[in-house]
Amino acid sequence: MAETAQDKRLDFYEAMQRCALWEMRLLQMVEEGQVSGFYHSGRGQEGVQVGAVLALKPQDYLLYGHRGCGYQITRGVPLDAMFSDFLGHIEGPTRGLGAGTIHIASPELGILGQAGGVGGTYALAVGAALSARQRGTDQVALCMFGEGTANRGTFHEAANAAGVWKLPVVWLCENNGWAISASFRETTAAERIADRAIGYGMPGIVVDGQDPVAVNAAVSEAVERARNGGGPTLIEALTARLRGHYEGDAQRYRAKDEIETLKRERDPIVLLANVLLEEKLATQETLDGIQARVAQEVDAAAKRALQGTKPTRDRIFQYVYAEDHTP
Amino acid sequence: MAETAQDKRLDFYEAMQRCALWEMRLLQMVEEGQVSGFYHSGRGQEGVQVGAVLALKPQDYLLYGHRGCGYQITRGVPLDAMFSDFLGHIEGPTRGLGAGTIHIASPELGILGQAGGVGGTYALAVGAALSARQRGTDQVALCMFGEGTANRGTFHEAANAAGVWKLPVVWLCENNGWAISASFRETTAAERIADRAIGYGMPGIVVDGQDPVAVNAAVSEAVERARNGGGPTLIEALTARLRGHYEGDAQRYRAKDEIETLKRERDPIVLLANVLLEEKLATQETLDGIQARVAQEVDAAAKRALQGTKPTRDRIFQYVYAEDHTP
Amino acid sequence: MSRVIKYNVAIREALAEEMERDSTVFMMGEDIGVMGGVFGMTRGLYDRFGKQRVIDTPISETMIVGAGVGAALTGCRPIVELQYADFVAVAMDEIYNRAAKWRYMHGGRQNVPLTIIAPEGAVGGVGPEHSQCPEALFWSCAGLHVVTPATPADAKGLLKSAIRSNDPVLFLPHKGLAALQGEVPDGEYFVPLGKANTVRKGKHLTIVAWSAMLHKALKAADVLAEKGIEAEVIDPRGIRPFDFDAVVESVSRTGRLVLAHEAPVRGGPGSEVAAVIAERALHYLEAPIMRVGAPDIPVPQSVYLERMVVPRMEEILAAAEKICAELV
Amino acid sequence: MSRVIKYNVAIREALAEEMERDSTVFMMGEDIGVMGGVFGMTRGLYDRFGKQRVIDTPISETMIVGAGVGAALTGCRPIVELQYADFVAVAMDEIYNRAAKWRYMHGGRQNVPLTIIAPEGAVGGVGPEHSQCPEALFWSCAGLHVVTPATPADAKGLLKSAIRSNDPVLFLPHKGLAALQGEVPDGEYFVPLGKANTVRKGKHLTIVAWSAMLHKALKAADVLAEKGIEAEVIDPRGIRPFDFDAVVESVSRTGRLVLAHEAPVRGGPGSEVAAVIAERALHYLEAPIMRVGAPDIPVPQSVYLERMVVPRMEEILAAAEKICAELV
Ligand SMILES: Cc1ncc(C[n+]2csc(CCOP(=O)(O)OP(=O)(O)O)c2C)c(N)n1
Ligand SMILES: Cc1ncc(C[n+]2csc(CCOP(=O)(O)OP(=O)(O)O)c2C)c(N)n1
Ligand SMILES: [Mg+2]
Ligand SMILES: [Mg+2]
Repeated sequence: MAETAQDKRLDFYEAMQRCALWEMRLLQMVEEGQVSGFYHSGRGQEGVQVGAVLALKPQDYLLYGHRGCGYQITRGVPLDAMFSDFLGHIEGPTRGLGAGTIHIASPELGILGQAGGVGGTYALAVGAALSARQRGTDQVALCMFGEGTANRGTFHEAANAAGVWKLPVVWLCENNGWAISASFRETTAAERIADRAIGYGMPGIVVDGQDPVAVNAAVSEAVERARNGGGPTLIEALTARLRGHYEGDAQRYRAKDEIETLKRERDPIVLLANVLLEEKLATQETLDGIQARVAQEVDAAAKRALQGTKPTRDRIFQYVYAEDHTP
Repeated sequence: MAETAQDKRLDFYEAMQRCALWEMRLLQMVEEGQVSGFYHSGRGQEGVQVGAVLALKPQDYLLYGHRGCGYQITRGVPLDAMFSDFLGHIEGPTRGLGAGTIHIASPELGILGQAGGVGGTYALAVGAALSARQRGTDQVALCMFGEGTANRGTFHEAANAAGVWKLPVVWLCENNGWAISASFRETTAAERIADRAIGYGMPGIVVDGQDPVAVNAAVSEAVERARNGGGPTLIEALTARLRGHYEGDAQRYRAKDEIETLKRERDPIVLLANVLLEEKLATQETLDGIQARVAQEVDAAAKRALQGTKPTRDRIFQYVYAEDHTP
Repeated sequence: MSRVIKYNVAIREALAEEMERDSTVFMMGEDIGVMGGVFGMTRGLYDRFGKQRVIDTPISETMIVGAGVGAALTGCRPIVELQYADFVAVAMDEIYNRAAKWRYMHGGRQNVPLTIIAPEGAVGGVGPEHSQCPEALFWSCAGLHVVTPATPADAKGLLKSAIRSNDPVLFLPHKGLAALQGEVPDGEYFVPLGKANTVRKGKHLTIVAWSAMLHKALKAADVLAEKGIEAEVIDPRGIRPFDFDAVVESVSRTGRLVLAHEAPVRGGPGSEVAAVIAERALHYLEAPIMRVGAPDIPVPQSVYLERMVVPRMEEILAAAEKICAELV
Repeated sequence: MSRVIKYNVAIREALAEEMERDSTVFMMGEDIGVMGGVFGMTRGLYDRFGKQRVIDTPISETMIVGAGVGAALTGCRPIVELQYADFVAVAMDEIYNRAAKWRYMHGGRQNVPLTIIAPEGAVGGVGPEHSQCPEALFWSCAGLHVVTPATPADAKGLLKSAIRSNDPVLFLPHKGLAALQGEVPDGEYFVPLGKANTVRKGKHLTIVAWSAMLHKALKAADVLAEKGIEAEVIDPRGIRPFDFDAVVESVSRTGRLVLAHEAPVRGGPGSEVAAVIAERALHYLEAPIMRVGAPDIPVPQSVYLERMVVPRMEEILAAAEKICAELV
């Protein structure tokens, strides 16, 4: 019998902890000046990221968002490699070139990368899905993005193409209500992002992003539909940004108690812990044990990463082209 | 009591004849080599263009499509000026610069112009409507475009902005089923373009584009809603392209009898004539009379235009800037 | 009389003065309202002029610029912001083909008094798509003006000229100069579009330096002076219109030219200037025209590597010394 | 052995050969299917390779190029078409920031074997947004290759190299050359990216001429020859990579340089070349570097006026004669 999302709850819990604890350690590096502050915290969105990424099969493609690193971590990029990248060390996936915000790609894991211009990956997801069809594979492309980014025209062009060609793409919007300082309501005409689905001939689904079980179920269904030739789906996950847009953001644009309320009521890790305890699927000790184990894992990864190496100047000239055509 | 669209049917008939007869004369000029062949015939779409443009008040703005010249003619650009433009004569609105496809603007008539890149005017309509609000006027911007052009990302960005800011814009899609050789169904995921309206928080309406009365009623309602602060509307008018994309288009991509059937069954001028005759609002003589009078008007305009003047070389250096900043 | 204020404050003053004076001036862009812009350039304007005139937009760059064109055609004098200058590529069609060509292609019956603000430059780890200096992409953009202020005084004076201009202007402040202090005249003043500024006189060589590079060029000139080389330093203040006469005149006296900009040398703002000088002033040249700029690569995200890409004062110095070798 | 075929047919042959050979090669673009492209460049390919490999797209240029990048990253070798080269502005972010920078910014773990075809040039009244030659916008585009074939042989050979390249290539055929006949080698062959072609040898002056201007340059060379001036004519075949060595070597012998392109002189492809020569080969120059191109204005829609904008053979001739005055 197939494992259902219900049975995976402890795994989800651990995966979310891994995202959060990794980030906590990273923020310490930011504070200590080892890493630049252009990091967009993912705190509060672990439910979406873990639930979604775990719905993929190994052969699938992932185009992730810029909010935190839950995507890459959950997909399996080693924690030390993640730190190395931010530290600008050659052991990181970008071999020292990236650092700060994220351009982590991992062809082996199907992680295609991220664009600096938000909304730059929609069309790439179409291309990856089209490529799967051309090559006759059953791969699916999962493309994740914020609700603010949903207002870029590139979404329209990509979603329409995916819809009309019935491509295996899953569009997953992380709606955290804010795009830097711009609120969802003041910048978006749709009642719900998912309302746009009908305009692209695909199902539109709204899901509680703070519940990884629900996200996982919705994304899994969409992934399977896509894999079986049923075409794309647009999923809107309602989630919460618990920190500033980037580190150091004073957030004057946000009501003082909004974040406090969200932290109290909408932290996906706390929410899942409560359920696990209530339904007696875990004791507090089990949960503490998971957290301690992951914290150790993170610490060890950070230590290894900190011992890494900065690149030499020649690195800046590498990787511009695959082939040298200097005449 | 306000005049209703019903009472205007004879005016609509005359206006449609003016578009069609003007074009017929233009095509003669194309054939005679006086005008380039990059003309996109509007034959078959007079119902939409006449019905829509006549729904505007004098103060309103018009951003027109590239299909024929029904928009500008109906809005009141003199017929001889229209010919002059195509002939590349200085008496035309572009003073000799334009010719071929259309960049006719008339600030007095609120005609803002057209972009060579289709879908380039959506955002301009948002800007014109925003400008009306800034200046405290009650102007409305009507933006017309083909269904193929509805797949440009610029539509998404503009429609969302118009929706969220509740701007006085009317989006009017002329869905003739073809974008050059690309059929609506094979390139557009939406069942109807109007289905996209909900994603931008506005009403979406489908109307028979071959019936200027229906178009006029729908556009009038949308214009009044926009004028009264009710925000934008997306209207999809179902219409028919009776000729090639441009002159000389062999249309191999189109089934042989499609055009014949459309000509027989969906010519908006024939359809309205039949109604007028059936409902005894006009006799055949009246209709013939109108046609003859308009034909004469067109002929006289063509004669005047043909006597116009080609610009001299200095024209190419004019109008690049409003002000000279050569240091 | 003058005051010393920051570059960013100078920009805010220009915006506020023009909005105060002319009710058809309004702004729109991402996060420019309550937040005051991600670089603080519009801080305070939202409180002062309200939501209707300082408009936060969706993340929709083609709409931002295109709506600017539409508003400019219909009686307003809009100022629109692209959050990072790199995003000119996102709205390239709207800038290059819409804003710049609309007037011409419609026979000159309309004006496009639009100002596009787009902060440029590398400022420490924001990566290949948030660090570029894209002005050279607009060398061929007839119909557009393009300015790159290097000082608070120019930031204010050029921006006011841009807003008053009846033609579209791309105004590219440098993010790295935001906190730069400088003298600014009291009262209202304008810096004309397309007029170069000879910041330092000299007779041995001409250094034309754009934006942030101006300050490095001036430092290089100090060092050169100690070695007996007197560099003339010119800030061209942008690329369109370009004050070629000023550069030709200077080179006619110095015979030597170094062009310095933060963008890559290859396809950077200097190439067109070098080409014009090689035609108009070849007979004055006593040495090759040198260009100083970034290498022909994207800007890496890592601050550590970014520092190896952004051209430094020492590179200007080296270029100058190379072509002045026989003078010392 | 060789055959004489049309430029357009040469392009079709390249496409067909590569699609035949490699099942991961596929095409997408507007009206390239049943219609065979608005310039007939893909005629017959739809019938031969089917709907799945010759894909008609919606009017969605950012998707077309972006999806090309996505497919290129995932094991395909896509060829995408922008119906007019002017539309590079519509998909500028996808070309300039996505296709070109993806490999670098992700640490070189992926390749982007993408070909973008975009027909350029003025061909009689298609107006300011359907007539441009935009190659110079990509001088600064590290990560991209840009080629401009002038002959049927180059059209085929360069396109095949572009498709086989593991890096993105912007292939810009000239619309006006579609029916041009020319010799094409029999059998499979490739023209390397970034290698200039010295089409005519000469000792008095070097003319570097891009794309359609090559043919006017050759005519000018004929006329010059009658006056005793022997012009060397070089087709650079694009701008990235650029064969600067070939131009420097030629100028080292001739001492005179004319650069000719259809794009405006201001910001056109010639400026970077002039700048490099003014640095690397200044001491060889016996006369100013001349550039021939369109004036600094948009291309008018009227065919009558367009003819006054597109540079003519006579202008190359005049430029050449001006700098060769003392030779005759
Ligand atoms: C094309 C583009 N425009 C603007 C930006 C600047 N920017 C980066 S993140 C961001 C907000 C994105 O909001 P949303 O999509 O809701 O994602 P979130 O940050 O909430 O996760 C903006 C405006 C950008 N990187 N790219
Ligand atoms: C951005 C852009 N892409 C492509 C074109 C080429 N083109 C001109 S008209 C057209 C088809 C437009 O179809 P539709 O919007 O349905 O209007 P119709 O021609 O049917 O009136 C195309 C692809 C263009 N002018 N601009
Ligand atoms: Mg958000
Ligand atoms: Mg159509």
